[in-house]
Amino acid sequence: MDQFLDQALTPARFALLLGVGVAVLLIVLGFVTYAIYFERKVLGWMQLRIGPNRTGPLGLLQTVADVFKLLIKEDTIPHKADRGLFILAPALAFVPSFACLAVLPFSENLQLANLNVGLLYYAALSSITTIAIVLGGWASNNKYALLGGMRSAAQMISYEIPLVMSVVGVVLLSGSLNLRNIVEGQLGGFWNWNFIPQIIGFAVFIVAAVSELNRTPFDLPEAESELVAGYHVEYSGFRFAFFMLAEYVYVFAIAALTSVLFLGGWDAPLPVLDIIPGILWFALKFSFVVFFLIWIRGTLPRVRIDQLMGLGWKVLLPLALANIFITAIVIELKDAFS
Amino acid sequence: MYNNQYVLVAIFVALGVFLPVAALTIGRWLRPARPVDEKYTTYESGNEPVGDSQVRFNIRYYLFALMFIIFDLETVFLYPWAVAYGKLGLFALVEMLIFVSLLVVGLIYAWKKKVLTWTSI
Amino acid sequence: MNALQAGDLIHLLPELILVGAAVFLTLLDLALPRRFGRSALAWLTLAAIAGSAAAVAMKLGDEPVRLLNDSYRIEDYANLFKLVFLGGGALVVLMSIGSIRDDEIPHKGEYFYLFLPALVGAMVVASSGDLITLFVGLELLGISSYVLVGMRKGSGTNNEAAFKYVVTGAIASAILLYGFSFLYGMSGSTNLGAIRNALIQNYEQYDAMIYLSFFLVLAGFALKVAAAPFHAWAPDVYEGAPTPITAFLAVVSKLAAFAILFRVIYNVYALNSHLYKDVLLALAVLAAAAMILGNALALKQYKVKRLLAFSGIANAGYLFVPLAANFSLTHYNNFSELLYYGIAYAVMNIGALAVLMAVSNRGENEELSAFAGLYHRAPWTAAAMTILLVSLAGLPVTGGFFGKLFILLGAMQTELYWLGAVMIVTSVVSFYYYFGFIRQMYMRSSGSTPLSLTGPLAVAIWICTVLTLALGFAPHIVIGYMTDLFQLQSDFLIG
Amino acid sequence: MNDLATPYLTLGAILFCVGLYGALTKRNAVIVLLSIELMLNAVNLNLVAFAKLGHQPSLQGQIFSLFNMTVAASEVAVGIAILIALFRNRGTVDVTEMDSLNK
Amino acid sequence: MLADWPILSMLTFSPLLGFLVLLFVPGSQGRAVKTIGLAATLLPLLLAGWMYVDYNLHTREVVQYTEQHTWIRIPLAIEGDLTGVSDYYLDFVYKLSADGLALPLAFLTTLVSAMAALAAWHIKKRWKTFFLLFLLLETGMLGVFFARDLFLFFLFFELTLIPMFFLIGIWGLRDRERAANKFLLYNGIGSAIMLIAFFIIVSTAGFTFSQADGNTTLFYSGDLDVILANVFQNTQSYVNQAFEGSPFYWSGEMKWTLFILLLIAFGIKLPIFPFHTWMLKVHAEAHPSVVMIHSGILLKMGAYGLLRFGVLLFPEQAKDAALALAIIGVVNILYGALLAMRQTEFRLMLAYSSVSHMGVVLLGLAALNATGIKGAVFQLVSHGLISALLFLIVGSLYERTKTTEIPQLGGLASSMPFMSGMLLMAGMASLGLPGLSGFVSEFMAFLGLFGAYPWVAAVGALGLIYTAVYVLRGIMGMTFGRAAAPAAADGELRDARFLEALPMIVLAAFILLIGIYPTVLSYPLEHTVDGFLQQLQAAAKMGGS
Repeated sequence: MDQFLDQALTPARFALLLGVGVAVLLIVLGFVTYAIYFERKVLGWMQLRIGPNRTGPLGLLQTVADVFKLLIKEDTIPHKADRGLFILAPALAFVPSFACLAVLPFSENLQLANLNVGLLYYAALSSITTIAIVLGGWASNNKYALLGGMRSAAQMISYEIPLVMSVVGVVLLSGSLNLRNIVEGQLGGFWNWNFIPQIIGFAVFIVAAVSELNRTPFDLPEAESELVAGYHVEYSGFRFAFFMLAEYVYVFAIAALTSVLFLGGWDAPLPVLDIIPGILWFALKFSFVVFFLIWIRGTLPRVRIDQLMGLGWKVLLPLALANIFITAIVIELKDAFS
Repeated sequence: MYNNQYVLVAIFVALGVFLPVAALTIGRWLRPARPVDEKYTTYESGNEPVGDSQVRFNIRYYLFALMFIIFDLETVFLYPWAVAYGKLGLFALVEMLIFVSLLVVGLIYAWKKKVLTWTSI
Repeated sequence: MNALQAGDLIHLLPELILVGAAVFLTLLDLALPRRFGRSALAWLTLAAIAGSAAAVAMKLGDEPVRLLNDSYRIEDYANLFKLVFLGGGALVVLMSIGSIRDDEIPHKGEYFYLFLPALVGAMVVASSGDLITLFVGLELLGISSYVLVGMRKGSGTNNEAAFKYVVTGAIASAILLYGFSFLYGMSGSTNLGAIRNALIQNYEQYDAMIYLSFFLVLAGFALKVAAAPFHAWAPDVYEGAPTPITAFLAVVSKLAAFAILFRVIYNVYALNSHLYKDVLLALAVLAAAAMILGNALALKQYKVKRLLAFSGIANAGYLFVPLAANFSLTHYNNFSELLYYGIAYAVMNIGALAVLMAVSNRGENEELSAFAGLYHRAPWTAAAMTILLVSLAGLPVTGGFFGKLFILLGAMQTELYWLGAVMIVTSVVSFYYYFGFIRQMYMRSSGSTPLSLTGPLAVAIWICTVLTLALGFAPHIVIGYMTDLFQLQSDFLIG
Repeated sequence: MNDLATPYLTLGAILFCVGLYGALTKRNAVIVLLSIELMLNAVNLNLVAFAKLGHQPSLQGQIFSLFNMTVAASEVAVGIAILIALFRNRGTVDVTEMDSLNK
Repeated sequence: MLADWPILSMLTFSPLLGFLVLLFVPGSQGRAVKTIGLAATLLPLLLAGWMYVDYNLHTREVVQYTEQHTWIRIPLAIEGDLTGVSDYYLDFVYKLSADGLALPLAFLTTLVSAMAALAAWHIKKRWKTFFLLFLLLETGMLGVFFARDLFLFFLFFELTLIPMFFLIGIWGLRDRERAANKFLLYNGIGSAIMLIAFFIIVSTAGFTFSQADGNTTLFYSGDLDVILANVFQNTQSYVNQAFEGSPFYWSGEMKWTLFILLLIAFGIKLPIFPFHTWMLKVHAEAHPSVVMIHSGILLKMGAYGLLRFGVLLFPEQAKDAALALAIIGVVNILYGALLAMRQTEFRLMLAYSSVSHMGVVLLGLAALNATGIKGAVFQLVSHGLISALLFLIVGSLYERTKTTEIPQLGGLASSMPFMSGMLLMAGMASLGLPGLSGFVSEFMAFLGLFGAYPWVAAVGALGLIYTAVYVLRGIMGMTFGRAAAPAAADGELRDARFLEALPMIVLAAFILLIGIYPTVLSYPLEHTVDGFLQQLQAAAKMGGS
């Protein structure tokens, strides 16, 4: 794919690229559909329930049915809402979530765009969604929605800082922002993976990532019990669906990113296991992260907002900063002794 | 060099725009439209909505936005530094330490001034 | 590529002292319980400034140090300016001590540790030989001053002034930067010397763009120094700001902008044989406009700070004259003209504002009438003010007189007779409003009680007065020292 | 200079002029600040375009634009902080009502 | 003997001795303050008198006293590249000298100052400040007459400005502040224009080269002798020779510009016709003792400057403009006299009369011959004395009657014969009665002009008739007219006390002395004016070649 991307662009090649894009889109949609199903199932098991089991075999078509329900649901836009922004917000939430998938390397051979600033690209695009959420909350002209939107904004910007800073340690180690290079720096067994030298960074990253996803225990923007769903309280039908879609696409993206940055990407945990294709290792790690996210949701209660902000600024940020310098100093020491 | 990489990125963005547009358009054909005035009122736990909801934001939000800008911009400088760190040597570390410690002073300042303590809902 | 080395930090000692002090003061202010007064911070600020000034003074006359490919230069041009900034800053701090009311400025600590970065900004500006460094310094100075102007949070006028200052400052920066972007585009470098060489080589190719960049840069700087016709913000901001900050803006900010304006104009444009005539003409026109408008608008003012703002605009015009006077066979000392008048302007303006602070009844009456009968209330202060005003008006034997004299002589030597004439005539017009103070002080009466000055304020006033007189009686010492020290080739030109 | 730069420069010029116009004429102070951002972004666009397509392409333009962003952000942050204080005292963000000075 | 001492500095700064003493006397001690102030003006009077006598003892040399020190030497550019010159300096030279022109005027200054200090006995408030400023002013005036360096001259010129501003503004009548403002603005503009001209002169003609161990050094200075040497003595100097890009050359236009600038600058002070309004206000509003100084000396500084820096530095231009100058002078005379006739306020009448009399000075200068110039100088001294005397009397009168309206002042002769007599005498001197100083000066000035422009002189002589008319009408009305004012009628008006009479007598004595024995003034002037004429001829020769 790499060589192919460096060649001159012809209509045929463009069509091929388009095909790749559509394929990814379909994969992602499929993932979302089944991630939701999976989440409900896992949560059910954790709470000693069964979870969805009626629609289709084992309830496998439950989410599909939900989607169709949303599709044919009547769409209402409140009179008091700001119509233009109200319509714009869900789309704006979705676009960056999907676009930031373009840089993720899935395996040695399966890589979409290979940008030299891949990590920066991801960080930059993912923060646009915040705007969409605030916009949705504001445009609804509803008190709950506004509160949800504002909370979401505060939370997202607060956790974006530790998120991007925790990655600096990884960048220091690999000396590149290219996600592929970052993975290549970790090849050769799990002891090379970044989560070991970067354990602080990894912890900060995971916590911040969960918060960025607005998932429990950090789901304050849409806390059903206090804000009756927060920023999307006025949304219905497919507009609502796009907020949800964006959220789950981000789950996909973050899981992939975690695998890439800290868990060695497609690298096998032991060099012996190299015979198993990289894409499978990647899928395994990816699935583990997704499961981990659901697991947290099933285990931890929602935090209070002041705890949330305090955690971000007073704990995670100093930790992330400390991590950067510890990493840098260790690198210097290593250089000095070798 | 990377030109085509960005073509791919552009395709992703285009698809990202295309999907909502297409889905919502299809939805419009499929979904019913039976407008009743009550449907279009703002939800306020079943009560008649009181006043305008686009109220002034709490000042806290602004303070956090400010903090965000400061530290987000810090990372703007951290990233290039981290990428080039291997070539820069020890003194680059010292320089970055000076830079970051100045910002940490800012963080301490905000902390002490109770900016980081959330008091609103 | 020569990267910064640890050893180079010693050259940055003056700046580092101030930064360190600012950090230390911040932490100290946070750590000290509320019941301790904050005046200790002020004295520490003063000590830091003194330390920094000593560090600068030790470097005077040394070989120029050029850090990071000439982007930061420690040479006599910069050092002399830095000394002026630090001196002015120290006087402003003196003014502030004990005269900032608790209710006026809720965060006294911040006042002082925001002041130091502003000074550092001015110093960086004077030292920079690179567009990026220059811009960062300018903004450090600017942003700190925005906050300082808006320090009185509860006062609407104060906030208004601060907001106006932010908006104009930001617009000025944007215009300036837009000009810089073209300079960069034409040369591929941000180093002033490299830009000059590139412009000389590529003149034929880009002449329109060169002129565009010149006018943008000039407009940006003119906004920063409040030269007419880009002056509209100055009176409002000066009036709304706390008085010491007004002094800071009028003196340190303005001189810092002049320091770099001089450097940029001469390094980039005026040494280009295609350009220099137009460049100097533009500067001369700007100078004349500032002198005429500033003095004309000051005539009608009865609010002292606005009046001094307009007088500051006029003074900006005077300071533009050495820039507009080209180097010629017999004229080579634009720098000492600029700096000498800069020093004189600094002391007389700070002094006048300090007196205003003393008489304004804690900021309640800042109109001319506050000076009524000052002669009866405080004869010595009135005498000091008289000297300062005489200097502002440019009458002998004061610093202001000699400052203007040198500038005029330069203008005459380069045959800018018309500009010299404008300068002299507008100076005479200025007599009217400067003597308006004198009329108030000596010829009006006010029944109120004797004026009491706080110690530091009195010290500030008298330092300014004595310096004004000293500059009048012994100008040759100062100017001779500057001329001996300053070597155009090594201390000023970049690349 | 590379002809490819022209569209970028034109866009930059348009942005700059729009920003300047907005900064000078708009009544709402927030929009004034936004307009200033627009001007600064025009500068960034110029710098980045020149860094790639200028007379002598170099990295400094990009570095310069990084500094610009930082400075622009802090400038506007301070601007809004002051605006908030002003709004608390006055209850308006209309620039045409900021005329208490010179009265 | 005197020449061994820095006598000029001593004289110039002698008033400051009193200034220093006064600083330490509490302001509440009114009597002590006044006494010290007065004493401080007597010291310079004595010195000046002594010098005057000493000068007259050996008048063969024009300049007998001179002092020179380089006060401030400012290095200009080190890196300039005028061929062969390595260093540039700007010198401020402290150079005083006295010739037959400066000395009489300096003596006049000290005399009028002392008399004015006596007249100031009546001021009601803030004596200390008054005398401090007064003494400062006297130093300034003396310095103006002695200064031989353009910058120094300017410095002293400005030094008179500020004290005068205060003196008018604090101790004047009701509209004093406007008067002070007007004074400041007009004179400020005048000195500004003068400064422009001086600057151009210094930065072109004020150079000296000096060579020491292979290095050539260029000094700029305002030293008048240096400038004269460059302009007149050295025909090959850079001032007179054009070369490409020369920063020194004086072209014809340049000379004309400078001459006109100086004419305007000093014309404002003099005052020449359209620029005279400020001085009316000052005459009408200032305290009489201040007006004595103002009318008696400050106006003379303008004429002095015009002669010294205008006519003598640019003789060619002066010659070409002589007719115009003469006409301006006549306009001054007629305008002043006509308007003086229409005044009912005595002060204003005197103010217009001053305008008229200063026209005579212009006439004398325009003649450009020995008689004319001497006449002009005579007129300066004579008018200084007369107007001082007149305002001294006005001050005393005002003290008593609280008015200076002529119709309300009738019949003074009965209640105060001495003062009326003095008034009469001053009036006679003013209208040029033979035997009094006014006659000599006007006679000489007109005689000079008749030699040059008879028709203009004839028209000007008309003005003399008008002068007689208004002086007689005014003064006769006041002294012998119908007793109109109730104040004058009730007989409470005392005649002059001793302290008032003394200065009147002294001034009158000098008026009489010059009228009867003009040699006392013309003797020292003789050689000085000869020197001037040589200078004029030298210039003419140079212009011809």
